[in-house]
Amino acid sequence: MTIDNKFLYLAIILSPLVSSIIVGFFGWLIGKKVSHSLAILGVLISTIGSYIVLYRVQFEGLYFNGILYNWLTVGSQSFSVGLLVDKLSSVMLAVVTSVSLMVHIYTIGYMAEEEGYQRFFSYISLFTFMMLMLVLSNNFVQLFFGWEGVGLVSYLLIGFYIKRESAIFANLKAFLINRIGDFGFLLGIGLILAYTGSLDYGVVFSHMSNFTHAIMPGTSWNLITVICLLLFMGAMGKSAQFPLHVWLPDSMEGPTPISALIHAATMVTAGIFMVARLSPIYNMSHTALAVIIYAGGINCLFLGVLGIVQNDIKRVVAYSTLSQLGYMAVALGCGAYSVAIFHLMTHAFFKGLLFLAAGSVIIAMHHEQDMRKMGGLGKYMPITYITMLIGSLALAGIPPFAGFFSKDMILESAELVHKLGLPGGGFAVFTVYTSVIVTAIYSFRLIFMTFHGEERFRHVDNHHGQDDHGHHAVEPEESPWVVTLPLILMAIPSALVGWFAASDFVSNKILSGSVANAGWFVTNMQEEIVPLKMVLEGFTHIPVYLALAGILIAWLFHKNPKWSDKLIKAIKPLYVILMRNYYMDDLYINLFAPIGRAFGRFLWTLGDMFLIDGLIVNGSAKIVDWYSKILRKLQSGYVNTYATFMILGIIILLTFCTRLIFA
Amino acid sequence: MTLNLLNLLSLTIWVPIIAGIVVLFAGKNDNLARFISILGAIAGFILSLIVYLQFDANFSGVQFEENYPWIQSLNIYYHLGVDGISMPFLLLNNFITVTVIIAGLKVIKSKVALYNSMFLLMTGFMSAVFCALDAMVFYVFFEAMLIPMYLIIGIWGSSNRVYAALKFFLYTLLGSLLMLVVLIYLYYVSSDTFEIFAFYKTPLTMLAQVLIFIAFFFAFAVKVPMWPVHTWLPDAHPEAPTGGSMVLAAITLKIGGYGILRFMLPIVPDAARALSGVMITLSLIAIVYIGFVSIVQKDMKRLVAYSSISHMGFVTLGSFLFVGQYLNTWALQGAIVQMISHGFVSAAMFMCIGVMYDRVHSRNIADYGGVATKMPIFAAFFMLFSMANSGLPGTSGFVGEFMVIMGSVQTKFIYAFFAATILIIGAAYTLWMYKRVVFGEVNNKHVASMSDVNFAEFIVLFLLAFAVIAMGVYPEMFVAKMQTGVKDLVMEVANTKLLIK
Amino acid sequence: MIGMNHFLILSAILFAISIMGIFLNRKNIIVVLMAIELMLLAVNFNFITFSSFLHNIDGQIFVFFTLTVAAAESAIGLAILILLFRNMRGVNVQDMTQLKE
Amino acid sequence: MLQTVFFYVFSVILVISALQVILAKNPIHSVLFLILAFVTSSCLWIMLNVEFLALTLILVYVGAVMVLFLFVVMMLDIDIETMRKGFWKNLPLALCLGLVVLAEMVMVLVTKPVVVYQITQTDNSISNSNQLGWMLYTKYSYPVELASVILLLGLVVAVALTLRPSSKNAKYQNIAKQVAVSKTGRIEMVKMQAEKVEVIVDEKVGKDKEVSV
Amino acid sequence: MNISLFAAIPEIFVTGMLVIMLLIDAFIDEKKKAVNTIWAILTLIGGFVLQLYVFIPGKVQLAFNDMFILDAMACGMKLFTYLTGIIVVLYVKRYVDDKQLLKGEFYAIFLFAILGMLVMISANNMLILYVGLELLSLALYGLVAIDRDNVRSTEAAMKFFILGALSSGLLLYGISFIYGATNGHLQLESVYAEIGALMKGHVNNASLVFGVVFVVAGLMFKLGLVPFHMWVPDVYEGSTLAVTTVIGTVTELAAVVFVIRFLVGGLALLGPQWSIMLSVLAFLSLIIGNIVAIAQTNIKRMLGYSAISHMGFIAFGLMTTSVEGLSAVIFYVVTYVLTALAGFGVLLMLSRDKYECEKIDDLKGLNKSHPIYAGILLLVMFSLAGIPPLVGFYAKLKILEALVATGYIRSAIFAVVMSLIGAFFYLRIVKVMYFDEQDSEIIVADNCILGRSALVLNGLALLVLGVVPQQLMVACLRFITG
Repeated sequence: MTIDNKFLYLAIILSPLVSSIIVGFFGWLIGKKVSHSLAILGVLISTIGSYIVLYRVQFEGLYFNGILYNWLTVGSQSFSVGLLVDKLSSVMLAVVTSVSLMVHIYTIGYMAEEEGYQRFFSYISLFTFMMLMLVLSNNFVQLFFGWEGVGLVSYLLIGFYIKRESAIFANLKAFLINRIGDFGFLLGIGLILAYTGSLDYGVVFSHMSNFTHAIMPGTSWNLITVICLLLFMGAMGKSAQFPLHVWLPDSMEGPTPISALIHAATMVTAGIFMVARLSPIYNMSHTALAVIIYAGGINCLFLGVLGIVQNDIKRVVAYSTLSQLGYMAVALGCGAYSVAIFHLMTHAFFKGLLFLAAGSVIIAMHHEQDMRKMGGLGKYMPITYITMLIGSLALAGIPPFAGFFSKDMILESAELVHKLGLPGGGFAVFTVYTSVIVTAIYSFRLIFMTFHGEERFRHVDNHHGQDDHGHHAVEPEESPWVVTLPLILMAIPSALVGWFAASDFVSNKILSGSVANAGWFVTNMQEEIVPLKMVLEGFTHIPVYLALAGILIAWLFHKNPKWSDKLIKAIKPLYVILMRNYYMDDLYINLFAPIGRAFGRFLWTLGDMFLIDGLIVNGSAKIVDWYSKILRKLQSGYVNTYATFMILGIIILLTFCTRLIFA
Repeated sequence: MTLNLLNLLSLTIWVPIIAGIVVLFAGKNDNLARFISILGAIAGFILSLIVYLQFDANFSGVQFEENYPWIQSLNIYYHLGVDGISMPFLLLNNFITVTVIIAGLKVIKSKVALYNSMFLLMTGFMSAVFCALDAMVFYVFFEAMLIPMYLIIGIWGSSNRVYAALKFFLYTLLGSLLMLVVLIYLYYVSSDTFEIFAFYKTPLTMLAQVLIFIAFFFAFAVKVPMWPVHTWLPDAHPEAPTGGSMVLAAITLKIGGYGILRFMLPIVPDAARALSGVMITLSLIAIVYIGFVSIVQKDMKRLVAYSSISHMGFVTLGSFLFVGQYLNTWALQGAIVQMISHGFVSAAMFMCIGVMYDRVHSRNIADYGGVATKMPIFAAFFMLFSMANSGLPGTSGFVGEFMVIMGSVQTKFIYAFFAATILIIGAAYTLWMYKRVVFGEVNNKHVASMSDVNFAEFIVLFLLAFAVIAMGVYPEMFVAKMQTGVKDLVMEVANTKLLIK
Repeated sequence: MIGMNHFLILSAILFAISIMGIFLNRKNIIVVLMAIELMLLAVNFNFITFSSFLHNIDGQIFVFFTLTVAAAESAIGLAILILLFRNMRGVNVQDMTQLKE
Repeated sequence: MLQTVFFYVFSVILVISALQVILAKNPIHSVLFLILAFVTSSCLWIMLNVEFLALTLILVYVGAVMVLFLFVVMMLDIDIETMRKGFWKNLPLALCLGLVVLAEMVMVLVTKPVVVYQITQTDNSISNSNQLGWMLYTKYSYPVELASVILLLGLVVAVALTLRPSSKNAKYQNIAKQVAVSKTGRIEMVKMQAEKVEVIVDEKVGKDKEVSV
Repeated sequence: MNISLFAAIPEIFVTGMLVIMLLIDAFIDEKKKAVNTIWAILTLIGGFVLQLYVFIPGKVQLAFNDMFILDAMACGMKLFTYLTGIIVVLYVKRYVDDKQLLKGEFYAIFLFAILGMLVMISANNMLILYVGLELLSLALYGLVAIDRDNVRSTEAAMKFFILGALSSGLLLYGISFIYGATNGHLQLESVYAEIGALMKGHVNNASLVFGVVFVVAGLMFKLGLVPFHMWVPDVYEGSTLAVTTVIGTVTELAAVVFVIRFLVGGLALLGPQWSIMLSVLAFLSLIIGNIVAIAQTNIKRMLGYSAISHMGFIAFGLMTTSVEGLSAVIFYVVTYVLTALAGFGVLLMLSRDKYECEKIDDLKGLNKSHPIYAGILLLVMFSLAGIPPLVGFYAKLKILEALVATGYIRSAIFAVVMSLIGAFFYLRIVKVMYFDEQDSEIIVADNCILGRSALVLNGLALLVLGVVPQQLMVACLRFITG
């Protein structure tokens, strides 16, 4: 049986949308059960479809680039909503839909008690749709549509708890920061359109080479660089690159499934995907790539460090996401786009897994997220523990887990760039290597604090209120199967996917034709990757030991809690800086926002109210009024005065006239 | 070519007007008045829809032409017709009126007949403005609109309504009176005709062009409104009743933009080219400056009013972008799309605020909070419109802005740079307001007693939401009919008509 | 020899005097009325001068009617003045400023 | 020559009396000077062979209109002092303006005199009054009719404004009624009841009175 | 000698009826004074019909030795005068009853005034113009004073009288110069011809121009242009509403024709001179009229200032001296009179007994109690402000067109800016009626169906003429071109 391809694509895209709409509008009518079944069905169809597509693309050479309908015509140019099914998009499809499916299932358990259950399902289905639009688009407009669409859903979901002040603050922040990125993104699209006359990927790529040495009119900047940087600005927003990263930690205000799906596995990687998708353009600008390296490097190391000082379980994972996104960005900057995508994929699985597991812990802890109040949970919830351990190992890059392969590739790429003396190479090497250890520290700090040691949750804490006394009499227990099943299903690829995919990604076989790795990468990475060999060789390289050292440090600190106190005291100022996120939040919240408001108030009161309205509009009215009051006095009431005025009139006219006569 | 036995345009114009007059005399019977006005509005909409469907997108020039002598002693002809540029506005106008009338059904309890009648008259007048091919017909209806609007703001407005109504009236009258002189002048220089298309062919000296341009600027910039002459809008909107704000924002402002396209650009193209820098600067000031001003507004309607100014900045920006001799097609078409879209979005925003106002009787953002918990359906609609207002792709708000920004990159990158700041600022003021109003804890008893949208409100919001999404997802539907018109306009403006003495 | 201009200038002087009279007597209504009579005299002078020097009788006819009309006018003016007197209990003309501004 | 002398003599009298009209302190003097001015003008008109109008001026104007003026001025009780307030203050300006007007007029008349280039020859054998009469009743019959209407109007208005219909307070003698008087109408017998003395002390009234006092 | 009286039949009829009315009034019982009203209406209707009967299209008829002219303008304007007169009588009828004015005399003097207007309109000779003017003026003095016991009325009458006499003096002085300078001509067409001859012979026209100054001053007094306007507000305010209605409406028709006859019929060749003067006066009138009106609280006084500003517009129209300009002027005045009539009509309806609806605040909340009257007043105000689709707009439009056509673009711009200021106070009336809450009860006293329906028709006419002004415009053009 063969399914018509176009129908298949449509089914993939539209089934989440349809289920989202039905659940969204009629959720109140059809009840929770039908709602979640529908949502899951929608995503399931997508997932199955995606795998079929992936299969056909990879093994049957399927390629589709066509239009669905004509979106807009301007002059002689027309823009259509179209689909591009190639290797890159098929891979992304598979990743997105499978994580999404897992999250859908997981949500049944996680959200069971929550208000707005149907709304939640509607949102995540909608998200899936938007993400698919983003991934499958064959042009910039549609890309932007999906781009902003996922942003919207992210906004909605971060603020899912609409009554919670911190949540609705976080979602606004997330949206606005993203908008700053999109500002650049849109301008980049504008430049592309202005120069190539099209927004279709294919056309743009083919035309772009004409502008290799073009410069921006009125400046001395290289056009392509400017375009690349503007577009990357969008990626910085979406993929939370420094300094537009501040929204991501706050986004943890959303329910945990969302953190897994949107803020770890899929949406935040859209920036990475976009750069990979546009690799032909980026390859033309070394400057842009260098900038990406620097941005990624900063993320990778400096934001990773922040993960160490966090106590909120989700925040630790969130900072780790930032750090990993930094890895991907470095890979992009090194021209190793396929590697970035590889890391994207592995990261999607293990980071999704970590979040889901964290969620499972949170359920068990009755929505307590502070790790200082956990500990020793390993024996109560073994599945969660094991899966999370797998995730952490993968994250830390311990062979043979998936993360090892992708991270190792990135390290190699960085080294390669350094070796070739390309700009940013040194920085890249320094940051990626250092952050290997950082990664291990924070991920295992999390594991130890949560699952090992003292059962701190038994301490009586009063912040739950008086009527809640003794609620901890119930032991923490393993989450229901709808929660653990996704954990297990995610743990499998987290552990294994590297084995199967590593070589294909590095040789770019899996993405060939849609992602063009930089020339130096292609020429220098020609050797065949054999996973087993790689794992074995891994133990001869430094990174693995760095990671193990990190784990060791985490363990030592775990065993000697006083060490950390001492350390904190020793580096107090640094600690404060770290705790305050390098003051980046303050920069936005306490500097930019007030300045913007003050500026607005200034313009309003001075410009609008005082100058335009006060002086000009009401001022002229007042002048007329004033004149009116003066001139009415002419009518004094004395008839003689009236007569005098007439006589004066005559005299004026006469004088006027004599001038005429004698002129 | 087109079936025009019925004088469709005349019908579209006069059916609502006559309905309005009938309603006026329906007098005391409120329900009868409501019934007739709904019928009138829907009839108008159906007629305009027929026109729209019959409209031949590939035909260059005007269609459904009607030309009868009206006032021969002044050479005024009752000359109507639509082309690609006016077509969408005609439809928009009649559509919005339907929503406004429905929105007013339950809310308006005093002077029902007068209220509905004023709106029906407005519709008819505005349709006529969009259809007029004779400058004087245009002018007559252009000004006639002031009367019902003045009454609408003044009678059903809130506390400061008198000031607002007066300001609105005089502000707009100032511009239009100057335009009147110019039209008369053009009448003479183009050998005694008020035909707008005859004006296009009249050569003028640069000085004359600049002066005419300035007069037109006052007429249309006030309506749009552009930056330094905008202050009537933030006063008129908050004071006007919901329906008034909807019509004002959705259509009346568009007449300014339409006037620019119909009069300013083709009649004095050389002046337009020469002064385009100034106009663009003013537009950008409107976008950025007003954007910032919007952020700090405490009154929801005032905020949306300011945001309208900011969005209309895109219209003027798009209209005055040139690439060499030619108007920038992208930007120009974007300007039109932006107008249509803003018509839907701003009407919807005002409707939303009106819905809340009817329940709490306050427009202050500070008096709200946590509306979503009490009115989930409403909150969803409001979210959609807020997103559209901040230009989210997939909603109509995006398309126009996108096109104008794309166009301005082609002219000068820096223009696009400033224009694109609306992405940030627009989202900031809209969503910040949304956050303060809709999200959060319910913290006062007024909000606590709010009930979700009723049927009439639902219908209105649904219609608008449909339009917003339809236009965002498939703008081609709207754009297709205007292609030829835009092309004609670009060609018209590309010609110089400089008369060198 | 006395020419036409002599008479015209004489009438102009009368006219100027009447204007001065109106201007001088800001508060005196009666004198204003008299000044107006002077003005009419100047007018009549003009007509008669022209009529006489042009040998054209029409000017005199005009004067004839002016005189007639002036008589009727005086009657009416007087009637109004009496009314005013009655209503204001003695005519202090300065009180005649109820209508102003 | 004699004409010249007469012209100047009359002119001077005319101008002086005209000035006195506006300058005299007492309005009655003004009126009298005005009459003098009219009489002098009448003399000047006779010099111009306009006998009929000269006479009419004296008859109609001096005889009727000016007497009316005089009557009004005397009837009205005029406070001369307040009337002349601001007189001296206004004088310089008034003089200036008057002189400006005069200068302008004279300048025009002197430098660009009215040119008489065509004179209608009239028959000198007919007297001025005769001529006027002819014209009035032939060519100018229409204005004559109108003048009559104006006079009628003047009459109607003057009467309407000043004539008061007999009000009830006015005491008129009605002869017929007096004559037709009857005996019974003269005396009316009125019966009255004898007064009863009652002493009622109404406390409330008393209190009220106290309060009101 | 042309002694045919055919063309003058309507006037003769009116005069006859007038005299009969005086007689009837003298002998009639106080209770039957209503006959006067009916008689007045009959007179006017008779005049109207006879006027129609007398008129021969396309032919200029002369009578009374050519001193009486019946051309298209005369006929048209007389018809309008009769019509307006009838409407005025219908409006004031009940008011006059209520106020216990001298009914018989009121209508008699009113008819005198009408007769004066008719004479002015048909005058073909400067003497007749003067006599007609005086007939009108004297009647108006009488009318203003007719509320005998009212201090304000008598004061207004006195002021009107003094200033009117002064203006007549000025006018006569001017006429005397024109008479002399044109070698003794009074007949308008011969004055015109003579001036033509003078100019051809390059004879200096100094005294002519001199005369024109005074004539213009005298004429502009009638129109009420600044600085000859001072009587207007006081008389408008001081007179009883009925009289203000007469002065504010019908007389304007005659005054404008009067000015046209004088300036265009006789002195057209001096156009360059007098149009400059007119422009100055118009300029001042627009400023003073519009600006001072803003400060007024009395509607009558405000309408007085508004009249000044409208006359400023008319002066602008006259200034162009073109056919379009003059037809615009005629159109303007006709529509203005129609508009003002409706406005005064509403005020009359709202006044009763001792109560005079004259403060702007008296109209508060009128829309709530009497939507139809409020609607009519709304139309009036927007028409006065010149907002389409009301007829006042086309009046302004035509004047502006004439201005632009003759190159007075700056004047046109000035005029529109001033009418913007003017809109302010018209809007205030609308505001009071529609936006304010009623604070005292408003009673419509008139129950006469005729008066009411006339008012409604009058109001509708503003709208209908605003939509289809073509016929009226053509008529106005024909008045000028013949």
